Amino acid sequence: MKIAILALLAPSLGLLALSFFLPYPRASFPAYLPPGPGHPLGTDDAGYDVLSLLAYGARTTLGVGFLAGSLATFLGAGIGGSAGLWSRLEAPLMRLTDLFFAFPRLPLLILMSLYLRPDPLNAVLVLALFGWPDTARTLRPLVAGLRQAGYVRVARSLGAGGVYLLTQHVLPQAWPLVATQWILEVRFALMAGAGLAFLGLTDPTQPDWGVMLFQAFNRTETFLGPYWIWTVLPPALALASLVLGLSLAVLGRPRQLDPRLGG
Amino acid sequence: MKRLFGWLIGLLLAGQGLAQTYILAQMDAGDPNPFAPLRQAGPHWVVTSFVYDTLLWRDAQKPIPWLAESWRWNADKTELRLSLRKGVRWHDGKPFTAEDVRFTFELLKARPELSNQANLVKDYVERVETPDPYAVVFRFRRPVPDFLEQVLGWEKVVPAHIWGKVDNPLGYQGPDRYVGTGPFQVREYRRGEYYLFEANPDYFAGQPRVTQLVLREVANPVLALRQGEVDAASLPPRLAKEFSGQTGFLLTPPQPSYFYTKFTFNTARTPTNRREFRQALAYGINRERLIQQVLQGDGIVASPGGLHPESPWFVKGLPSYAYNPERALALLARLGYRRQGARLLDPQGRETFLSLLCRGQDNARGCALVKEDLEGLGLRVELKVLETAPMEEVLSKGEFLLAYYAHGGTFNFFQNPDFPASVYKNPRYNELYRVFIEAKIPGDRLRAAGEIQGLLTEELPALPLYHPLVQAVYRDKAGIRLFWTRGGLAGRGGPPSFYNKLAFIEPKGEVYRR
Amino acid sequence: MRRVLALLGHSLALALLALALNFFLLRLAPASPFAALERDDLGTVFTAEQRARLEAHYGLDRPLWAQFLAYFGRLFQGRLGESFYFNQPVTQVIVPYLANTAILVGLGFFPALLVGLLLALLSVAFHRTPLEGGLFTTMILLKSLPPYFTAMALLLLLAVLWPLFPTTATSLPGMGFGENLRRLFLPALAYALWEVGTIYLVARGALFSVLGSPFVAYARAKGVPESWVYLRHVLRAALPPLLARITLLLAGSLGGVFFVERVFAYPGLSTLALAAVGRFDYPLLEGVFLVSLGAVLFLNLLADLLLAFLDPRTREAA
Amino acid sequence: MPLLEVQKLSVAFPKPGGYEEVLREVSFCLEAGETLALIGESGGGKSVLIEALLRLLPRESRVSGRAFFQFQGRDLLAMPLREHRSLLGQKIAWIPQAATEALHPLLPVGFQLAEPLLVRGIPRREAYARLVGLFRALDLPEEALHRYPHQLSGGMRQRALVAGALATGATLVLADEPTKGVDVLRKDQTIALFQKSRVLNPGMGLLLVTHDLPFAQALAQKVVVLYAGKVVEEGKAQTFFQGPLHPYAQALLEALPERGFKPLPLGLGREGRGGCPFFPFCPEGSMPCEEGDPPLFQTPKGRVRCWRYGDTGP
Repeated sequence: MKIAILALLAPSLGLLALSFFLPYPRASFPAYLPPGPGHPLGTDDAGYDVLSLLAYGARTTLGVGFLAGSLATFLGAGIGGSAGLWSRLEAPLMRLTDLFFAFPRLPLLILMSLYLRPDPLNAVLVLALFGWPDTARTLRPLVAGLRQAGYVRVARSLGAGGVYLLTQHVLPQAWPLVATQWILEVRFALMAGAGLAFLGLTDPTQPDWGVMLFQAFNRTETFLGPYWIWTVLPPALALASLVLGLSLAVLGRPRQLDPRLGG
Repeated sequence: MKRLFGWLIGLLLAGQGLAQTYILAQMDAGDPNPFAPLRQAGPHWVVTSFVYDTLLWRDAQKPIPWLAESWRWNADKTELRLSLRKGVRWHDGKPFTAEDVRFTFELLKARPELSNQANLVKDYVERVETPDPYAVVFRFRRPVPDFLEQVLGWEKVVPAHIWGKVDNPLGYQGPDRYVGTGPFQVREYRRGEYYLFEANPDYFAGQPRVTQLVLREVANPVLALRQGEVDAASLPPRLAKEFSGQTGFLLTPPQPSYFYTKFTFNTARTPTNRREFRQALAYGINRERLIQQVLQGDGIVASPGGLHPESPWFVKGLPSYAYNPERALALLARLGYRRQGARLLDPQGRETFLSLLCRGQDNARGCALVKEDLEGLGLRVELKVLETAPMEEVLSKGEFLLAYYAHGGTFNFFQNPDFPASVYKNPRYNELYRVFIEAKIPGDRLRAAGEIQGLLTEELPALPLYHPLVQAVYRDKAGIRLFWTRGGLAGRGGPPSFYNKLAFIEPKGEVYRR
Repeated sequence: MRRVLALLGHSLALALLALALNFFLLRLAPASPFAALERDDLGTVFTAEQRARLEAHYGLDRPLWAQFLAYFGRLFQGRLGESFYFNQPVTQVIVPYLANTAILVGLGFFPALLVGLLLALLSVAFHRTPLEGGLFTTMILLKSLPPYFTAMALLLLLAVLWPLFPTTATSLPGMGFGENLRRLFLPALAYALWEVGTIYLVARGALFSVLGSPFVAYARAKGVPESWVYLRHVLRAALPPLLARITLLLAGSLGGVFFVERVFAYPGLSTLALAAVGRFDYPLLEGVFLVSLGAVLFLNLLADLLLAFLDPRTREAA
Repeated sequence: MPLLEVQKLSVAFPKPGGYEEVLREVSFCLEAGETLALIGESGGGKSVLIEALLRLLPRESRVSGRAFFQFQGRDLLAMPLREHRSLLGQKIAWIPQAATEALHPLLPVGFQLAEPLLVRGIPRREAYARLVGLFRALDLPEEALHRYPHQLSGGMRQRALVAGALATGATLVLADEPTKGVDVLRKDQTIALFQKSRVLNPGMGLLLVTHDLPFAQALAQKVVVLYAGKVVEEGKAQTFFQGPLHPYAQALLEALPERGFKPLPLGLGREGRGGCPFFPFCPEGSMPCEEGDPPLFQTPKGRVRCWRYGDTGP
């Protein structure tokens, strides 16, 4: 299973590395050149070299995905953790999480596009905003369970403060699970990020896999000739392989807390 | 197999004009009622042109009498007398009379928000009189020769006996809101999907060629044409060429559309407030490459004067700002900009940063190319893409430096310079425009037009980039022959379209000869 | 009934909060619907007077708080105001689009639910066999493909390269049932493919958690054939929590429909929403948000009710 | 020909780096109409034996040995699964251990108990009639049939399970720790329950798995003692309860409150070091016990696996 995951993550990382060797994509070639010498993946509708677009696209897509995923995990762990630890906080924080779950994402997405200029930084904020409730909801019950665990009560009786408990006892114990959530959040951010781009809610001049798919989709020629083979497949497969790799990576990891932890 | 079958049926029925449906690919423009101020004027106008009539209409070349049979101006052009066509009936059978015309224009005068051009009616029209049931007299406060085409060619005449009872026409939902005089009646409107129009058998100008006309929203017109899901669509030439030579399909010659993409400067902000700076940037943008990369060659470079070559007031020989980076850098040098390696330093020695706003995702490609051109000169360009509403807000408030967007209406001049009026004020332009509007002798008009275009080319508040080429592809059914209406459907530089209703009726007697 | 009331109360509070948010978020956005009037697509410039009269017509000339009261007043009468762009009551504009989305979701989600459940049962019954391995990876793969890619691939394969289905998702007057089904087939399939993966994984998890319980062994010890053990015992026990989670899944899954509608230009709620954003049509946007919020809240409530009523143990307590 | 003859039944579960032996060559016979008590500390593999007979053990477990069933004299463990499954609920019935979880929480009690009959094609009305009779016999309210498990008390649920087993008319009934979790008060009710079921189905062979000696004494005719997965003693119930042979069995008896309440030596014995697994705790432990694992010696009062009963006699 490990090799499969690595094999699936390889193309994205390879592209990321390649981006440091290729020139920044410029629309300086004839449009729709099929894959061949000079352009291993041909050129797209506006004459950009698909390979360099894909490589530089990896920077934005992976950047936004991993950043948003990490931010979401951080927020989720923080809120979920504290909701689990301090019973007073539990009700308000979980109400907040419910609100985020209840509020439909589509309209919020559109609203964001009105307020925020569509650049990668805003995309990270928006995606993290959508991602954290899932981690909060997963972590809270587990942390609450930990709270009852013997040694945590002992530490508390010795005067250990809440924050100390959270950082010293709870999170280190829950760490393998937080890591799982991190992978899930990154996976969500990647998919949703590409989705944002496809809806035209991100900066289309910033090379990005979702934008490549969006541009290809917007062009009628994509459906008329064989162009989709080198304008649609590369970004889609690059994204799919990365997301698939992350999905498989999650499977092997612990989803519930180790029972020995008195969870 | 399906397409062959569809084609065979078309052939069989073409001759007799039996019960037949013709499907046009057309964007959904909302409820086909006569009044839709906020809705995109173009598509809504095209859809409703089949249901309602105007006093004047246009054939392939020029304005023609329509509901108004003939008209006469008085000497000083402050009075216009029209005699109306007789025997015309509304879809509900009631006769069309002068009272309908009087009511319509008095309504527009009272409620200018009902239609784009209604402000001209409010400003210029003093009174509308009906000496007899088929004669109308417009009395103007000030002479306005262009009124015929700009207003009478545009405003749809509505039945007085229906709208007279409506106190708030803008949101009126009564079923009789669809009553018009046009060649087709509204049979069904399925929101976001199609309009179903049924032929009006006793249309005054001729028998409609098909019994049912469907205007359908389609995602991909080329595929829809191939699979017979629509009978007609307008396409860029590169997509239309696969249909030329195919039996059963007809194509109109490629036509530069009255839409144009343009690059606008904020003349109230440094550094774009300097005329030479704007001209330098104009020389720095490679418009030929833009057409090649974005439209695969399907476009023509637009004239800096802001008018479409087909416009009667178009003036040739204006400086064309052809791509000339050296000239651009020379102009910038004269302003004190120095080139240092790959970067261009402004007179104070700082790097020159420019912000470029781009409206809508479909302009993103063009924006990126312009950004590359300007960066070629050493400028640092930060590009942002905005949706329509936020973009218009920013433009009207002047919170921008450079803007890239597209719109139509290049057949005619505008009241204010073709630019967010709130930012670029040019008294000389307004003076010339007034002369142009109120000139009585055609010669004066042409001269004024020439001066306006010269001024715009020199001052360059905005650099028109290109007009996209469009071409109609349609099935040969029921003898329908589409054509490009020069000047746009509604005469005043209205919506550029191949769907002129004349193509869908058998001309009757003297009214309209093909 | 106590629990149901609590649930209703909770959803109501959430709804009210969202309603207020819905109003203010739009009104404070940096754009106005009349900005487009600066120049319409034909270059015509609306005069200040025309703009003022339009604002008066839509009541935008009044202070914000007055508009807010009017907004809530209308809401209680079940009216959502008038769309600026379409000059028609918002409800009249939204209903056809909402119906289209509902049809698409119906055609896509329920088959996906059945197939997902069936495959989950199969992979639980044939646990640790290549069949389960194959099923599992395909489902994970399906979930990893961006939904619009599957939609585009279907459009390409089954409508363009091999014209089995129409490329246009909109209907035509006088379209028979068969023809309608054909035009809806590809969008529904694309949406189903996006949902089936998630449903399968959720169902598989739920079934496995039940598989270990003692009553399963007892069922087998009663000589109940294996198929009955899965269908009647395992599935029945897993159903309440499973259906609740799947209903929540449906609430969160409207995003998937979004992409499918975008690729097929299907006249659904999301197409309307995107268009309304471009024109910044406040009332229409509010209407779309309310409808999607209502759907999500209803589904959340349904999930809780399902959990309560399907399980006899909680039935009296509810 | 005994109703059930188990020969050298061994069961092992996979654990990292090999298999863990849970049952080692267990053999015993159960006659029709007889009640046999299988005694041993909880966790000694007793329940595993029942699950082995019912072939409900997980696929990866390793089961060897034979279990001849009087019905056709066929080996339960070797016959095809389909045929074995057809015996279950007809000829063989199971009274599961934790009565509370054995019943499906979302299905009515009556349906669950009638299922083995319905599966055989017996019409619904007749199946329910049979259950009603048994419910009345075991003084269970009739409408309990139409209620859900959580609406019944623990005792009622157990009586329902017994009724279910009896309703099948099975000749072999396997009862797993029927007194587990039952408080002392209701223990004699459970004893009465099984005595009544013996009356209702005199011909059945009842295999009682329990660690509750008084319960076994009250019901069983024959006793088999398991320790560390092996049979350490087998014999008639009366003789056993007067004086068990094997030291472990004696320790079990003496641990009872009425017999001195001596604490039971801890631990389940040393696996894998050859000698008698009970050696370290055996009061009479001597030399041979440490090296060799004693075989089952035949003695007039039953068979015992202890060197003391070697050829030298007690």
